[in-house]
Amino acid sequence: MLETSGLTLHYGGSQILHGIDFVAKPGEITCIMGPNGVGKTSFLKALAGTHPRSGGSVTMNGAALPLCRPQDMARRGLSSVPQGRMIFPLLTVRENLETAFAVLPKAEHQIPDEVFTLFPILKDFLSRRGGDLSGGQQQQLAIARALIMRPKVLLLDEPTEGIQPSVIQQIGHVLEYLKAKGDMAIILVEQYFEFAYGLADQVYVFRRGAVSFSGKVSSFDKAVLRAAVSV
Amino acid sequence: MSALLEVSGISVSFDGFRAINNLSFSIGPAELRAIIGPNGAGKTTFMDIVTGKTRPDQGTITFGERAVSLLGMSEARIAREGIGRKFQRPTVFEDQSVQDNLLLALKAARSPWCVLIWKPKASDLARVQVLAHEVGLADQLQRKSGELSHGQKQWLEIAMLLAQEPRLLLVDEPAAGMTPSEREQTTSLLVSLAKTRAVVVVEHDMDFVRRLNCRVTVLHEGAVLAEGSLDHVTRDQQVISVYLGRG
Amino acid sequence: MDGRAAGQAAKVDLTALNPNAGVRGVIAAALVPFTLSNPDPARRAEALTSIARDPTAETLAPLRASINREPDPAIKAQKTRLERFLTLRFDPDPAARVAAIDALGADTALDVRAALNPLIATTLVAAASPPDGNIARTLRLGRDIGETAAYELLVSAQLAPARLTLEDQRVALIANIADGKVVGVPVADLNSQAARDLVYTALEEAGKVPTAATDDEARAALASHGFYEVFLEPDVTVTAAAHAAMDRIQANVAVMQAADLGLDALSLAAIYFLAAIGLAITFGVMGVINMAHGEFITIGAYTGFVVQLFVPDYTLSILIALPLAFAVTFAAGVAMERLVIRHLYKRPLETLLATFGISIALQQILKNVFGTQARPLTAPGWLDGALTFNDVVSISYIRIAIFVLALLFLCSFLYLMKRTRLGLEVRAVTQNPAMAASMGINPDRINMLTFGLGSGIAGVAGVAIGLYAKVTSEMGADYIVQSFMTVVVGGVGNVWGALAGASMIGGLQKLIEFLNPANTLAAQTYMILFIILFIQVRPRGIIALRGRAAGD
Amino acid sequence: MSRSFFAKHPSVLIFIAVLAIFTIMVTLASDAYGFGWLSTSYIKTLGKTLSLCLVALAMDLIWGYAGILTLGHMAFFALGGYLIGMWLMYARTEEIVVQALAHGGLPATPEEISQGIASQIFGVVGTSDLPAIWSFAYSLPLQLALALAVPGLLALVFGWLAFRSRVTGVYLSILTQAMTLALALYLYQNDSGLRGNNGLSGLQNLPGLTETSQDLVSIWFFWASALALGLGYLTLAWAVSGKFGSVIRAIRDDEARVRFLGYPVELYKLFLFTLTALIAALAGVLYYPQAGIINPAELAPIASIYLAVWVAIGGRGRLYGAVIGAAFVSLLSSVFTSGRLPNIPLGPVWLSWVDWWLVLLGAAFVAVTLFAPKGISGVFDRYQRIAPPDRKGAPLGPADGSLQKQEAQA
Repeated sequence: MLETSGLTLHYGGSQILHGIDFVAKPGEITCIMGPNGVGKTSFLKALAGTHPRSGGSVTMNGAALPLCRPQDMARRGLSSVPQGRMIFPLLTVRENLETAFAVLPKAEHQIPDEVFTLFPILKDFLSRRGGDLSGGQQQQLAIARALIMRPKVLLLDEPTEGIQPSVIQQIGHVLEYLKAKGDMAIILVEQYFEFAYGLADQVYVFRRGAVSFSGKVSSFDKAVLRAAVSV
Repeated sequence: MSALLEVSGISVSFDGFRAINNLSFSIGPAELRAIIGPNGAGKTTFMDIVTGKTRPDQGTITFGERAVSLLGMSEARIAREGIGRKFQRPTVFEDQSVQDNLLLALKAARSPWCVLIWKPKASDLARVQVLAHEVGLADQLQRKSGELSHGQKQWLEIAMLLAQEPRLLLVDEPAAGMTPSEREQTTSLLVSLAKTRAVVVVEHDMDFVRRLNCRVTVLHEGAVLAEGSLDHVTRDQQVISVYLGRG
Repeated sequence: MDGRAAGQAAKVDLTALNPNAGVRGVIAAALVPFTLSNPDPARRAEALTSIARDPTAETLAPLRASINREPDPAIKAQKTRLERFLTLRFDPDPAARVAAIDALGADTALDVRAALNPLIATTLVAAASPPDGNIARTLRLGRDIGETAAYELLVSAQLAPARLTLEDQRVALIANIADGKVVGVPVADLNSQAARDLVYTALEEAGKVPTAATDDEARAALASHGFYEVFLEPDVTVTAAAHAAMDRIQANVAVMQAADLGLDALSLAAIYFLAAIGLAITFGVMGVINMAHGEFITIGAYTGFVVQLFVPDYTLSILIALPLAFAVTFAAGVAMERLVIRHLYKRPLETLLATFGISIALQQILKNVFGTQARPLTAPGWLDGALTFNDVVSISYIRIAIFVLALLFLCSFLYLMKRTRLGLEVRAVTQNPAMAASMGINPDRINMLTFGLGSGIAGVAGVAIGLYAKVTSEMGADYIVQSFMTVVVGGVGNVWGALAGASMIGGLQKLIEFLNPANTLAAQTYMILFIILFIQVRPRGIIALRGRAAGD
Repeated sequence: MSRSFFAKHPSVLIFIAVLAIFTIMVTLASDAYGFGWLSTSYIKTLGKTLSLCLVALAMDLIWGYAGILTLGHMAFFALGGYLIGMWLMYARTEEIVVQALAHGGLPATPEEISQGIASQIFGVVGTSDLPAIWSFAYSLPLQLALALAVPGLLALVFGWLAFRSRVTGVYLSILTQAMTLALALYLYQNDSGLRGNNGLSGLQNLPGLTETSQDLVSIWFFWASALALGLGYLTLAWAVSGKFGSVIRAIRDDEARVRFLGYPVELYKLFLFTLTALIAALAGVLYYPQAGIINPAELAPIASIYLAVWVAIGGRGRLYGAVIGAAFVSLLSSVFTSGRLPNIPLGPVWLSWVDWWLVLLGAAFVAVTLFAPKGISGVFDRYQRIAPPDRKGAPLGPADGSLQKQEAQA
């Protein structure tokens, strides 16, 4: 379980996040929604350690996490699928997947079959360069790469952005499968309302760097939630 | 009404990725225009092209009554033609005082020799004073701009733009990182500026765009998707599907 | 002999019995038929060598006679070849000589050229009308022969009087000073050449000094004579054939010289590559300007020197020195990264200055420890000598070894980067450090190891360079700017760029040296000028890649 | 230059006063005009140091203020020295040759004289023809004009090439270093027309002043150097105090932004590059007659890096910092390398200052870069309680990396 309380974040002099209280449980998909520029991605960055938070606390399974670097967060079981996918364009698909071995003991340095079951297309493209894949394939690669790290918390930042519907559907299935497995907390930042609504257990709606409201998805009326999220 | 800036059919690609795709756009001499669009729609690239930072692969850009082509001009030359640009992050010269920053931007000869022998006249100093007053920095003139708050830096940068006396102002996300009251001020400033010159605002925040109450251009994948009043574009099905929530 | 002096004699009285050339010729001619058919092949070969060294007309007939009876095919071929050389010079029948010349084809061997050269040797002749003999060409005054040289030719042929030198004129004038005047002109006025000429002419007219040619006379003399290059060889057909053969050979030699130049360029490129590859890693991959890179090269070379102090076997010592140099400079690099560079990432100019500080300190420490004189780093004996293809193309074994080493490095570097975990992590960090960190890769550790690797390679390059250049505390500094050039020209950020840059700079330098062989310093000047212009055209180098460093 | 200029920049007045007092003190301590406390060679060292301070000023202007780390300005310095050296050597040799020929029975002809000069100067590299580049060496005004024109033109052409294609940062540093190396290698050649690695010598003897003792000459050059430094300091202080200084500091901190304000950044850089090259050449003109000898080693790339070291140790971005750095390091260097300091016993070995001075300098330099980026003049800031604006660790220059821009979008 990942928990934050009063988390704040600054870029230089400007404050982006104003005290976020947030909980994500294993076996659940916690969705963060809201329009552009409200601090969703910044929140994920604060969690992943890519940009240090300026205040507040983060606890994972009850243990408080100090301010630490992204590689330490990765070792603690947090893996992320960032916006724009950020695969390594000049590495092959296999090499991209292998970068995830950094957090695993040497004996486990092999790509589990589960990855290819979830994303069969990657098996065919193992020796292609990551940069040569299409957007949808890159997205699958990025998710696969994050899964190999065997995370306790999985962060996904707009995985459907610029992706064709068939792949979106597939990503949806994967997320449902992972949720059913129940061994990781999934935090999903998403603007594609239908997609997010269909998957999420919990929802947090952000507005101008703060949580405007949150709760179980089932407790909201769909139309009300959509209106709240849109503009 | 003849257009001040006329962009027609420009395209540009980076490493095979088409950032701008046959984009046409025009703006009148005293008009306020908002540009919205999802991430990667080409908003910043569009500004880069107009200000000469990026050279388009094809298309034409003309500016002013005599319709001078901006293509092939250096950034500095385009700026001297009368196009000002405000960046997302405030970029003021932090090591220098507010007054120096404003003097730097003040409209005057730009060549090294002229600058070397230039001395501020009383009228220049008065103008700086007026500008500083306009953005609420009148009592901060001697402070180093690095010591200003984030919002003040934004204001200083806007004042610098005014000092340049541009005929076209390109503003990239002016409200980012501002407090609600600062946003309010920025809105009214932009609206009043647009009475005497063309102002193009790139913004994410719909509330902010709504308050600007102007024509909106929606960019998507490097081309214009829709144009019109905010209400008009927010009813547009295409806009809704790519930008407002795909649902 | 009882040890007493045999007597005193003046040195001049004691002359050795030195047979003159004529006598020797006679003796040789008499001996030749016997030795050429001596049953001992060694003796026959020896005889051939002695004939080749001092060819005479008399040996031609016995040589010819011995060819058919020669049992040894190698010696027979040698005899045939020698027979041609003798024929083309001494055979009375011009047709036979021409045939012998043509039979040589375009053989580029030095002895062939040596045999042909006398046939096309010429002398300069000045004469009022074209002389008899085999004229090679008529020289045009001012174009083929300078006026001064032409007039000297006339003087030496006693066709014109010598011109007056300024010194002679001065002496003559001084000799004629009387009462501070020379023929009425005050000495003080003789401070220009015109005045002196005038006075000298007056003296000539007075008959007090010998008449010397005036400019007009000299010009007339030149105009009334022709200047000719005349072959020493009287037969026209022979000289024509020899010329044709020489042209063929020259063309062939040019091709081979190009090949030789190519080999030279390749080995120079290998050296530049070795020196620059470490820099390509630290500068290209990490965006760090390491001015102390040259000192790492030096440290590598000194490591080799120290190893040789303890291990006298040169082969073994080099084998120990290579990994040891790597280890030493790797450690130095890691230490430097931890202590200094780590604090200066994203401030490339400051890195440049800080590493420069390290560079001068290291250089001085090395100087204090090892002294200023050059230290030897001796290559194993089997690397002495050169691989010789023919008289034109050859390459020394040590350069081949360096080339092989460079190749080895390229391969192992590629292996390391493409096939190992470390390489994968390095590439990931280079392409996107933030994402790599999110994958659990520690960028700090990778940066440290990358820097160590780049420095370690510099150490190995130092051993290689030390083998053929002198090892001084300043040797690395000589390579630093070149290495930077290599990296910048090649394109920052990848090993192929360093390879391309090294090839281009190596090739270019050799080419310029070839065009202007007198001056290697000028070659370097022109090369750097070329590079400055080249960067205008391709500011990102030959192989431009986007990387972290490319952003700057 | 109004009174308010000094009022606003008291450091200029202080500097000029200190320089004036120093000059008077040295004059009083000299052999020629004072009590002879300082040896003539030490006066020369001080004079040379002042010239070095002048070139450090130029370096500070282009690096400290405009952020362009050029590693080639000592080449312009040496070029100025070479060009003035040509006149000094020519004119001096002419006197000697004329004197020698006067005993030859006949008065010398111009041809004999030039022949004599050529063989005197170039005998050492095996020719006796005067190269074409010495055509104007007979005339002080012409050669003096060349001493400024040639480095200026070289800087103009090189700068135009470099800035036109927007070569910046370390690339520019490497490129300027390559230019210096090319020039040095060219001068090392015997047929460069400048006596190869022999260089030019005997420059301390002023033509026409054979009878004047070096005691006097040294103090004259000291005065000239002090005057040049003072005037240079005033001019540059005036230039950087106004809008020009504001523009070039802005170029240092964010050149893209300056471009968008409408300033032709490349033109500014070219202007600065050429201007500072001219100052460097002028300093060289003053330096080498005091040094007495110049050879291609003076152009070695390392000399220009030392120049950067002086400025960095003194403190970038303030003119007095450059002067303090150059004076401090070069004087200290002459103390340590003079061999007069006692060696320090370290157990069985002696630590010799001559040997270890460079190690010390290198280490000090690393320390300054790491821990005191403002150099020695940072001390003055502390005294005046000037604190830099708190940037929360953000660098002064343009935003490094698009990463932060993307972050700001989120």
